Amino acid sequence: MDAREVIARRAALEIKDGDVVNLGIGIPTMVANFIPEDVHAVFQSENGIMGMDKMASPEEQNPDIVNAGAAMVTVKDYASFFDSALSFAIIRGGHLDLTILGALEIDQEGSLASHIIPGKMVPGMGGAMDLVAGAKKVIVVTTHTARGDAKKILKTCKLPLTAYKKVHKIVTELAVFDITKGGLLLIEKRKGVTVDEIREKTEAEFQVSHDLKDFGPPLQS
Amino acid sequence: MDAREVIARRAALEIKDGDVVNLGIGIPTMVANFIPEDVHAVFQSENGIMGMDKMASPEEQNPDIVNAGAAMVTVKDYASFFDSALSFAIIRGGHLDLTILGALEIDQEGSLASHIIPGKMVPGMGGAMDLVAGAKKVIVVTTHTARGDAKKILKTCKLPLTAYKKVHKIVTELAVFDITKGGLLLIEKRKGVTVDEIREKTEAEFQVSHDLKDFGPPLQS
Amino acid sequence: MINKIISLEEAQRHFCDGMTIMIGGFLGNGTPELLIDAILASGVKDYTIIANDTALPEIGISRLIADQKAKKVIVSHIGTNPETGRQMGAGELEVELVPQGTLAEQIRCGGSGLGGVLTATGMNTHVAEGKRVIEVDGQNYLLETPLRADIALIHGSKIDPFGNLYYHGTTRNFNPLMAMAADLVLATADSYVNIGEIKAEDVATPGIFVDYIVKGD
Amino acid sequence: MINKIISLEEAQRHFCDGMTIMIGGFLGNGTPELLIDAILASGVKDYTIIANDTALPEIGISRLIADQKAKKVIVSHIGTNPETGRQMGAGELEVELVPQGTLAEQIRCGGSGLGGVLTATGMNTHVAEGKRVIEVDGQNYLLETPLRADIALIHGSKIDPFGNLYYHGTTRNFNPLMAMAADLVLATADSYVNIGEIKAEDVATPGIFVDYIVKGD
Repeated sequence: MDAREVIARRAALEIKDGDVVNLGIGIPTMVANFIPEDVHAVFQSENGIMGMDKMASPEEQNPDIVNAGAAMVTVKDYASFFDSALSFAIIRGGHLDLTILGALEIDQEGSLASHIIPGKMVPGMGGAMDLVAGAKKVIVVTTHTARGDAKKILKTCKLPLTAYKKVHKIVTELAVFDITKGGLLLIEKRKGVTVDEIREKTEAEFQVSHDLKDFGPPLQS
Repeated sequence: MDAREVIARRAALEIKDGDVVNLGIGIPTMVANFIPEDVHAVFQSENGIMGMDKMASPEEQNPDIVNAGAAMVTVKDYASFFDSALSFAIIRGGHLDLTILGALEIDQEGSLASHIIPGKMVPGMGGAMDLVAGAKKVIVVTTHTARGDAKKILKTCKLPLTAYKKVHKIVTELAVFDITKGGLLLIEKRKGVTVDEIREKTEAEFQVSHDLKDFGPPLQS
Repeated sequence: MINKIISLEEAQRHFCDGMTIMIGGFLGNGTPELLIDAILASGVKDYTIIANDTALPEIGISRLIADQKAKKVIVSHIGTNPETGRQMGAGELEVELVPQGTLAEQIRCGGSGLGGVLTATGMNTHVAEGKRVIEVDGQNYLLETPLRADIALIHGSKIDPFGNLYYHGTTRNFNPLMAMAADLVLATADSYVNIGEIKAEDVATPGIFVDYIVKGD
Repeated sequence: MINKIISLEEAQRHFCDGMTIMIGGFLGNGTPELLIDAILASGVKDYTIIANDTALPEIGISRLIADQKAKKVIVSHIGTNPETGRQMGAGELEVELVPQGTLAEQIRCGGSGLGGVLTATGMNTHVAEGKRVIEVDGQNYLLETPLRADIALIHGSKIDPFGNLYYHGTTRNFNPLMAMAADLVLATADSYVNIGEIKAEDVATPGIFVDYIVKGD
């Protein structure tokens, strides 16, 4: 199983029945595919949907109904559409139980950098800054390291921040961290990986839970 | 013709074709009855209507469609309904060409007191403070004096203000004043009334227009 | 889908002394009369009402005023209900008067996670007393801060089991704003319809804001 | 009723160099392509675009970016249009990035006569640079000020001769907000319907905001 799927499957377990959820693009979008069948979450899309369903099949495609990545989607029978002001009133007003977002960097204080690499990649923050500022719970999903094993889980983010001390949890293909007032707490590790191996790939300092659990399929090296 | 009708008829001439207008309760509401037939104004009601028409006849009555005074009304075929946030975004955002309101006191600087007599009558400002702050043009309609000939057009309002320096024009049964940077300017007087008679009933100082005109039916004393 | 439908009796249990209650409607138009019944039946006291007005005698919020258990009302006007003025004059009821547009924006702020808005309404009047004045581009504005409630009582023309609301005519008014600005939201409607009967485009209050749908017998 | 309908040629005359143009849509969804044609045909230059994004290549606002006559864009992201990033990097186009919710509120302020809103979004990030921080109830917020434009270009699913607009699906997005925040508003629609075909409850943009309804051939 590739790293992204491991992450998406683990993150999907964070979604509770009845949760109102906004998923960012990339790995976060994949999370929707792995939610247990008995969990019914309500998905928001910041371009103006409450009750988004799934990618539209060729027969279902309607160019007037797209997600925040401009892909045509279907909606649930209880869906509603609205303008951007109401959409962000929902996001900023604490009406989202959960948002799951990607990261370029994340640090042990819960700060996140996800929208800009100065001089190199400047996509902009879109709705990400609002989502991290407004959602009741913020989970970052990311591969544990970047290309060339560059560390992404840092003591302090170096890139311009998308949010300051707003992230509650980090899910990678190797580890699940809670971000607590005392710093990072490793609560789960990938089956077959040692805590030391995680420490090697993590710049941030972290504590290890007394109740450390394993998750995911065993890592094949 | 009673004073209120004289005022309403004169004020009606201030409404131009295509104007978006909000009328307060009392004399302002009467203004709608006297708009020339070739003038088509769009009436807003702050409880959430654009395109209000007239009082509903018994057959037309629908308890879900009322004006800001809770009276059942009809709406034009181009009408729209909306919530109070949009209603006041329209009012405050400068999207009303004109509002016509009543007054307890009005002064030569264009300040208005219309919503409270401390210890005596405290109805509250409702939407009046928003209307005077937001409309492009504010016209106050009022009988020239209160009961017992108490003066209402003052040097400075004594009652708590509803708006500070926001009124553009005053229409009474005796006079029409423009409120200019230099103070009050009498631009029209009731047929059969002298400027001196108006001065007697007006505490505020005012200039008289070089182009002073008469309006209304001759005053019968 | 979670079942949100509760009875009037269950609704009563959500009220407690001293709470702040937002109530939708404009002079009774779009006001949840059934939930006013629930407040009255609950016997709750010392509560604060946030609403546009105190209605006209006999209907809506005026029934609470007549009951004399409210401690305070925050409204834009009380002129249509003489009893409110009487209680205010007699020192039996605290009345805070707020310009209607400011009230709408304060409730919108409360529901939208905003710390406040700047408005010209009320500048240089008694409404400005005790408020911060902030200059933007040479213009002075009052800083108006958010209003939230413990519970909001909402009424629509139609509601579906998800809680989506549709409003006929002028019944919308403060309802959609209040539905976002309280910790708990109870809603009633003229008509309880099936999922799908309110088109997604026509939903004025998305169902996620509604905690409980209250149905009479 | 005043006739608001004008041709594409007449629409072109409303553009001039250096103006600020708001354009509705979200990645091209709900964007008035016909009015983008009008900008291109008008030959106007050095203008500033306020929009959610610069769309994807070939559609909507990306056609203006490709034309290289804009001076600046104020948007929430440009990641879907590599050409915008290229021009920014080459110093050919000024790009101001604003959080999407802040952009929506700033435009809403511009259309609603508000002097600004306080938001937590962007606190302690580069977005906060140069902005006033205001404390309310022990919480710090950024003061975000209004955005207005000389002209707004709006697109609906249906429009009637009064200018009332109805939006299908996700095409609503920034359109209703921008329709309120410009000195002049031009609108197009997928379908031009008669008065009365959009129910009063279903109007998302009241026609009073629309100055001209633009119809192609």
